[in-house]
Amino acid sequence: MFEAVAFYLFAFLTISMFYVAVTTSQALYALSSLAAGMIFISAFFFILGADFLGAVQIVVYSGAVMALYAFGMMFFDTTRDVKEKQGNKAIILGLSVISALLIVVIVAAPIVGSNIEALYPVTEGAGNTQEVGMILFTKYLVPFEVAAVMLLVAMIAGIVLAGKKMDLSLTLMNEQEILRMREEDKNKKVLS
Amino acid sequence: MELFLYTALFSPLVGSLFAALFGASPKTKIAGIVPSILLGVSFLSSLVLLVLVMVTGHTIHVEMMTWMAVGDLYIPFGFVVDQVSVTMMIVVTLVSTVVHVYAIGYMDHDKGFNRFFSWLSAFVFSMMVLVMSDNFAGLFIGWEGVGLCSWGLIGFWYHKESATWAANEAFIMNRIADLGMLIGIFLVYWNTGTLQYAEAFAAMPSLDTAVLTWMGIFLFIGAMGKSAQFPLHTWLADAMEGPTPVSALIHAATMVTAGVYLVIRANPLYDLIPNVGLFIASLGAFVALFAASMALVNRDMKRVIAYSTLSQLGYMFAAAGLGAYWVALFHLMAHAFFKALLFLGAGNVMHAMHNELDPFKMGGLGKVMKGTFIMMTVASVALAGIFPLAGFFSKDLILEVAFVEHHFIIYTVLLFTAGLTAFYSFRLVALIFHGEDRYKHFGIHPHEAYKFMLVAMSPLMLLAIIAGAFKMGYFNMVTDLLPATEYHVHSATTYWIMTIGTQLFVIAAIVFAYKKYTSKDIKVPDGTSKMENSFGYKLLINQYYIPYFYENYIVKAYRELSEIFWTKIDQKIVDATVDGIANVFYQTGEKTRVMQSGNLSTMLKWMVAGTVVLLSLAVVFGLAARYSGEIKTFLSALGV
Amino acid sequence: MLDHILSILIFFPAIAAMLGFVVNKDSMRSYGIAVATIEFFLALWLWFAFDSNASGMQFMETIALVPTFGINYIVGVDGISLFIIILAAFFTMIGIASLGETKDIKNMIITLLFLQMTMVGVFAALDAIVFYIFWELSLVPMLYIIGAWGGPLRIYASVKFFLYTFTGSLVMLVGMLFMAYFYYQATGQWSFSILEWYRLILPESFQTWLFVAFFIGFAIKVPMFPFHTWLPYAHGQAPTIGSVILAAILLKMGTYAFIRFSLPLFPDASVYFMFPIAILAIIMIIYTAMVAYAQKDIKQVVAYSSVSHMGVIILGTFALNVEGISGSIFLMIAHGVVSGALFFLVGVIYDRRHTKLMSEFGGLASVMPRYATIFGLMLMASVGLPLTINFVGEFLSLLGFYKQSHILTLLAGMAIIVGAIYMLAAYKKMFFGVITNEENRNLPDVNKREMLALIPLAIITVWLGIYPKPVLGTINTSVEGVVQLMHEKAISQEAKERIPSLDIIIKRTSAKEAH
Amino acid sequence: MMEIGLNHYLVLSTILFAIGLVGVMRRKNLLMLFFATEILLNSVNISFAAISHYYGDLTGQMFAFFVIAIAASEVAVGLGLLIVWHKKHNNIDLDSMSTMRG
Repeated sequence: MFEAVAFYLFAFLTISMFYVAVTTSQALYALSSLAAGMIFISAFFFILGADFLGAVQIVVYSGAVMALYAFGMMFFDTTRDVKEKQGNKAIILGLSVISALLIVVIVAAPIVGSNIEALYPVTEGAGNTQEVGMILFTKYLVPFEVAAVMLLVAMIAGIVLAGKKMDLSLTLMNEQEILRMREEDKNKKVLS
Repeated sequence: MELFLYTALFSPLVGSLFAALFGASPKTKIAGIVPSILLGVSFLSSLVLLVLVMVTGHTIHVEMMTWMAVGDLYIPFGFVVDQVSVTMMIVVTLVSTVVHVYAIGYMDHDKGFNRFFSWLSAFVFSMMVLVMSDNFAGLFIGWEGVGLCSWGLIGFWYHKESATWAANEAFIMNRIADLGMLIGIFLVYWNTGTLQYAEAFAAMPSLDTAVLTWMGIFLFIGAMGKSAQFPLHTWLADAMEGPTPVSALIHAATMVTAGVYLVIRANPLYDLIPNVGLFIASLGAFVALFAASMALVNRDMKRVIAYSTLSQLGYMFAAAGLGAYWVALFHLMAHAFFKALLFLGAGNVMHAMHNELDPFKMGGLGKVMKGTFIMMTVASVALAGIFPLAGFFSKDLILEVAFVEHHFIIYTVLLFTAGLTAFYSFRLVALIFHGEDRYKHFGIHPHEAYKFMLVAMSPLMLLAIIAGAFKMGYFNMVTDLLPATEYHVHSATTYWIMTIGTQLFVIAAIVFAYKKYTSKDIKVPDGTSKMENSFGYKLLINQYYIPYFYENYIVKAYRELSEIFWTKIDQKIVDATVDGIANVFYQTGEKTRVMQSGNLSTMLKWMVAGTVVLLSLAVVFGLAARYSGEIKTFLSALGV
Repeated sequence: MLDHILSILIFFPAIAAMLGFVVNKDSMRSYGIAVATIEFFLALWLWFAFDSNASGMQFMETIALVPTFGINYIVGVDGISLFIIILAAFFTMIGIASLGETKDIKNMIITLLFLQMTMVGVFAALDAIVFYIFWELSLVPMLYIIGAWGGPLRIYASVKFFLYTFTGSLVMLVGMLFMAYFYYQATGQWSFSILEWYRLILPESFQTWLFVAFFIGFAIKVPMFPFHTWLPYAHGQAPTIGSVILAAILLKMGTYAFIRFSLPLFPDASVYFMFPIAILAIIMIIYTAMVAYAQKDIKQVVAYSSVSHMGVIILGTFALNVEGISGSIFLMIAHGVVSGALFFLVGVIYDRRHTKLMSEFGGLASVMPRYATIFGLMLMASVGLPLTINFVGEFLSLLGFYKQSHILTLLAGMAIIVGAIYMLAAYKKMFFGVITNEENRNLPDVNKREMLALIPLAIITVWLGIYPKPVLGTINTSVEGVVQLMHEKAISQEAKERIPSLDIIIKRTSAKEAH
Repeated sequence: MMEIGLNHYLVLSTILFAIGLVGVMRRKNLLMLFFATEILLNSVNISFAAISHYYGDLTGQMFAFFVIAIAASEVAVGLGLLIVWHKKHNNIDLDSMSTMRG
C-alpha cells in the first residue's frame, strides 16, 4: 500500500518535473526542475531496494552533474533566449509516443520476461551496499576501472576544453574585443 | 599420282598468291601471265588424272591433314579424284585457263589488273577445293571460298555503286542458302556420325526417310543459292556488273554449277528420296522456263546470257532431280564450254562497243568482228541444241530423260524452253552482228579483240562443237560412280519423231528470231511501241517484279526494322530501363539528401524516426516468430 | 620456376607496373613492350610445357590465405583457360607495342600491365574468392582507361560499365558464398576451391537458384541480351587499346566463367535453363546484328557485332556436348583475335581522321589498299568464312547445339546471314565507291607500327583457321573432362540424356581410329 | 492496481523516455538538449533498477552505475565542447550548427 502510494506520488512528481524541464524556455527553471526530477528518481531506487544506487544518484546527479551544469550556465548568457523555432509538433509528439508504445510492447512482452534468469542473485543477509560492492569489485572490476579511467579522461577533457582562454570573460569584454578575438581564432584555424 | 592431285589443286593458289604480291603495285603483265601458266599446269595435271581415272578406273583419295577433330567429329582436309570430280576438274581448269589468258587481253587497260588475277586464281583454287573435297566440310570451304571470290570479282570495280551493291547482294543471298547447306551438314553429321562422303552415304540407307528428306531439302537449299534457283536467282543477273571474264568463268561455267555438282555428288542420298528429286526436277523445269522468258525481252546483252545460264541450270537440275545424274553432269560440262565461249564473245563485243550493252545499239558488227561473230554463232547454235554440236547431245538427252521417266509436264516445259532458248540466243546474235550498223549513230568505232584472245577462246569453240563426241567415253567413265541408267525411248519411231521434231522446232525459233531482228527497221526501242507497253513485256522486263518485291518488302523492311530495333528498342526500352534503374537510385539520393541538412535537430528527428522503424520491425518479427504457426495455418488456408 | 609459372604470369606484370612508376617517361614505351614481351614468352612457355593429353588442372599452386574459411590462393590452368591466358598476354603485348601518340603514355602502360595481372588472374584462379577478387579488380583499370582516355561521353560510359558489371558480380558473390556455405553444410568444412566444389552434387532446387545467381553476374559480363547496353557505350567511348582488350579478353571472362562454374557445378540447372538461354542467345545474335546494321559509327558496328558473336559462344556453351563447348571456347579465342583486330583497324582510321562515322568515308580502298585488304580479311573472318579462325568456332558451336535443337540452331544460324549483312554494308560504305570526302584523298596507308599489331593477328586468323588442331586438340581434351563430369553429376534423367557420356565418344573414336 | 509490478516501472520509464525524446527533438538550445539526454538516461536507469529488483539480480544495478558514470563524463566533455562553441560563435543554438551540411 505504502509502496503504491509512494510509486504513484513520485511517478507524478518525476513526470511533471521532467515535463517542465523539456518545455520551459527558462534555462534556470529547466535546471532546477531537472535536479528535482533526479532526486525524485532516487526515490524509486530506494523503493526498489537499491539504496546504494539511490545514494549515488543523488550524489552524482544532483550533486555533481547539476552543479556542473550550473557552473556551465555561468559561461552562457542564460538570460538571452535561444530562439526555438519549432517544426511540426505533431511529428515530434507522434514519434515519441509511438516509440514509447513500441518499447512498452517489446519490454513488457511476456517473452522477454520469461527468459531472464538471475546471474548474480541477491545474497541473503547482506545489505544492498555490501552486495553491490561484492559484485562491483569481482565480476565488474575491469569495467569499473575502465569507467574510472573514462571519468578521468572526461575530466581532463572538460578542463582542457573549457579552460581555454579562461582568463578572458565574454561578459566583461565589449563587442569589438570579442569580434577581434574571434577573427584571431579564425586565422589560427584552431579546431573547435 | 598424288603429286598430280596436289599440283592440280595448289597451282591456282600459288598463282593467286603470286599475283597478290603485286596487288598494291601498278599493273604488270607478269601478274597475269604466271597465274595463267600455273593454271595451264593445273589443267595438264587434271588431264593426266582424267586419263588415269579413265584408263584404270582407279580413284585417288588422299588425306592431307586434319582440319578439325573434336569429340566425335573428325574432319580432315581430304581430297578425292574420282570420275565425277575429275570431270569437274577438267571443266574448271580448262575454262579458267582460257579465261585467264583471255583476261590478260581483256583487262589490259585496267588499273586493278594484278588484283584481278589474284582474285580469279583464288576463285579457281576454291572451286578445285569444292569439287575435289572428300567430305561435306571441305565442300563447304570451297563453297564459301567461291562465294567470297565471286563477291570480290563482282565488286571488282568497287567505285561503281551498282557493282558493290550486286556483290553484296550475291554474297548475302548465297549466305542465306549456305545456312540451309550448313543445317544439311549438321543433319548429316548427327545422323551418320561423319562428314566423309563415302561413309555418310554408306550409312544413309539405314536412316529414316523423314530425316533423309530433311537432309536432301537442306542440302538442296544450299545448292539453290549457289546455282541461283528461284527464289534466290536475282543475284545472278545483277552479278553481271563484274568484268566479263568473271561472268564467263564464275557465273556461267563453274561456280553456278556447284549446286548441280552437289546434287550429283549426293546422288546416293537423292536416290533414296525420289520425292525431293521430283521437286528439284520440277523447280529446275520451272526455272528453265522462267529464266528463258526473262531473257526474251531483256536489253542487256550480258543479262540475256545470264538468264540463259539460269535456264540451263534449270535443265541440269531437272535431269539431276529425275535421277539422271550423269546426264546433268554432261550438260554441265557442255554448257560450261559454250556458255563461257558466249560470254567471252560478248566480252569482245563490249570491248569493241566501249562497254555498251544494249544489243539494239549495235547491229552489223559481223562485218567488223568476224572471229567473234563466228564464235558467238557457234556458241549460240550449241546452246540452241542443234545437231551435231555439244548442246544437242546434252540437252536432247535431258528431254529424253523427262519423256522416258513419264514426266510429260516437265518434258513439255523443257521442250518449249528449248524453243525459247533458240529464239533469244539468235535474237542476240541477229541484233549484234546482223542488220544495219546502228552503232554508227552513237559514234562508236568497233574493233576486233586481240588475236591471242581469239586464240584463247578457240579451244572452247572446238569443244562446243565436238563435245558431243565424248558422250560414250564419258558415259563409260562416270557410270562407275553414278547410276548408269540409260535413257532410251522404247520405240525407234517415237525417238526419231521426237528428235527431228525438236530440231525443227528449234530451227523454226531461230529462223523466226532472224526474221524479226535482222530487218532494216529495227530501231533502238524508246518505250513507245505497242509491245513495250503490253503487260507481258513489262512483267518480263521487270523480271516479274521480283527484284522490286525484294527491294521494297525485304531489304527495306530489314533496314527499317533494324532502325527501329536500334532507336526504339535498344535505346528507348533496353537501355532506358537500365538507366531508369540507375535513375531511381540517383533520384532517391537526390531526394533524401535533404535529410542531411547538417542541422542537428533535424538529424535527431530522423534518428528517432529510424529508431521507430527499427522498433516496429522488432515488434513485427517478434510477433511473427511467436505466432509463426498460426500465420502458416492462415496462409495455407488462403491457398498460398 | 615452372612450378610457379602461373604466379609469375599473374604477378610479374603487376610488379613491373609498380616499378614502372620510377621509369623515365621517354623510355616507358620500350619498358612496357619489354615487360609485355617477356610475359608473352612466359605464356608461350606455359603452353610449351603444358601436357595437352591431360584433361585436368596443371601447374597448380596452393597457398593458404584464410584456412578457417577455406579461402586459399589456388591457381591452375587447363586447356580451357590456357589459350585465353596466352591471348591476354598476346594482346597486351601488341596493344602496348602499337600504342600511338597518347597523352600520359606512362600511366596508360602501367594501367595496362595491372589489367594484365587481373586478366591472367581471373583465368588462372581456381578459388572462387581469388577468382572474384581478380574479376572485380579487372574493372578498375578498365574504368580508368575509359574514364581517362575516352571520348566525350567517357565518364558516363565508364561509370555505366563499372556499376553495371559490378552489380552483376555482387549477385554472383552471393551465389559463391552460398555455395561455400552449402559445401560447409555437406562436408563440415568451408571451402572456396572450385575443384572441391566440383565434387559436390547439389539438389536440383539449389542448382536452379545458384545458377541464376551466377548467371546474372556472368550474363552482364558477356554481355547477354538484355544486359548488353553498357558495351556499346564502353566501346564507343574507350580508346582503341581499351576496346581491343575489352573485346578480346574481358568479355571472355563471362563465357569462360559459364564453362568453369555454371556447367560443371549445376549440370541439371544447365539443362533446365538451356532453352531459355539459347533463346536469349538467338535474340542476341539476330537482334544485335540488326542493330549493328543500323549503326552510323563503325566502332559501334564492331561493338554490336561483338555482342552478336558472343551469342554464338553462349549457344555453343549450352550445347552441353564436346563439340559445342570446344567450339565455343575456340570461338572465344577466335572472336578475341578478330574483334580485337577490327577494333585496331577502327583505331587506325580514327587516328587519321578523328571520326568514326562511316558517312565520312567512302572509297578508302583506293587510298589505303593495304588497310582495305587487312580489313577485308578480318571482315571475312568476322562473318565466319571457312579457313578463317572464326569459322571453326562458329561451325562447331552451331554443330554442337544442333544436337539439342534443330529449329533453334536454324534460327541461330541466321548469324551467318545477318553477320554478312551488316559487315558487308559497313565495308561497302567505308571502302567502296568513289572518294566523296576530300580529306580522305591523301590518307597515309597503314604504317609500320600498326602493321606490327595487325600482321600477327592476320597470320593467326588464317593459321588457326586452316590448322586449328594445336589449339583445338588441347581444348578438346579438357572439355571432354568437363562433359564427363557433368554427365556423372547430373541427377535428372533429362540431363543425363542431354549431356553425352564420354564413354560413348571414346568407344566411337577408337573405332574410327581402328578403321 | 495497488500491487506495483515490474510493468509499472517499465511504463513509467517509457513515459520518461518519451518525454526525453520530445525534449531531444524539440529543444534547439544545446543546453536543453543535454538536459533531455539526462532524462533519457535516467529513464533507462529506472528500468534497470526495477528489473534488477524484480528478478533478484544485481546486474541491472551494475548497469545503472555505469550509465551514471557515462552520464557524468558526457556532461563533462559535452559542457566543455559547449563552452568552446559558445566562445567561438556566441550562441548555443542548434540550428547554427550546420557545418555538416551535405
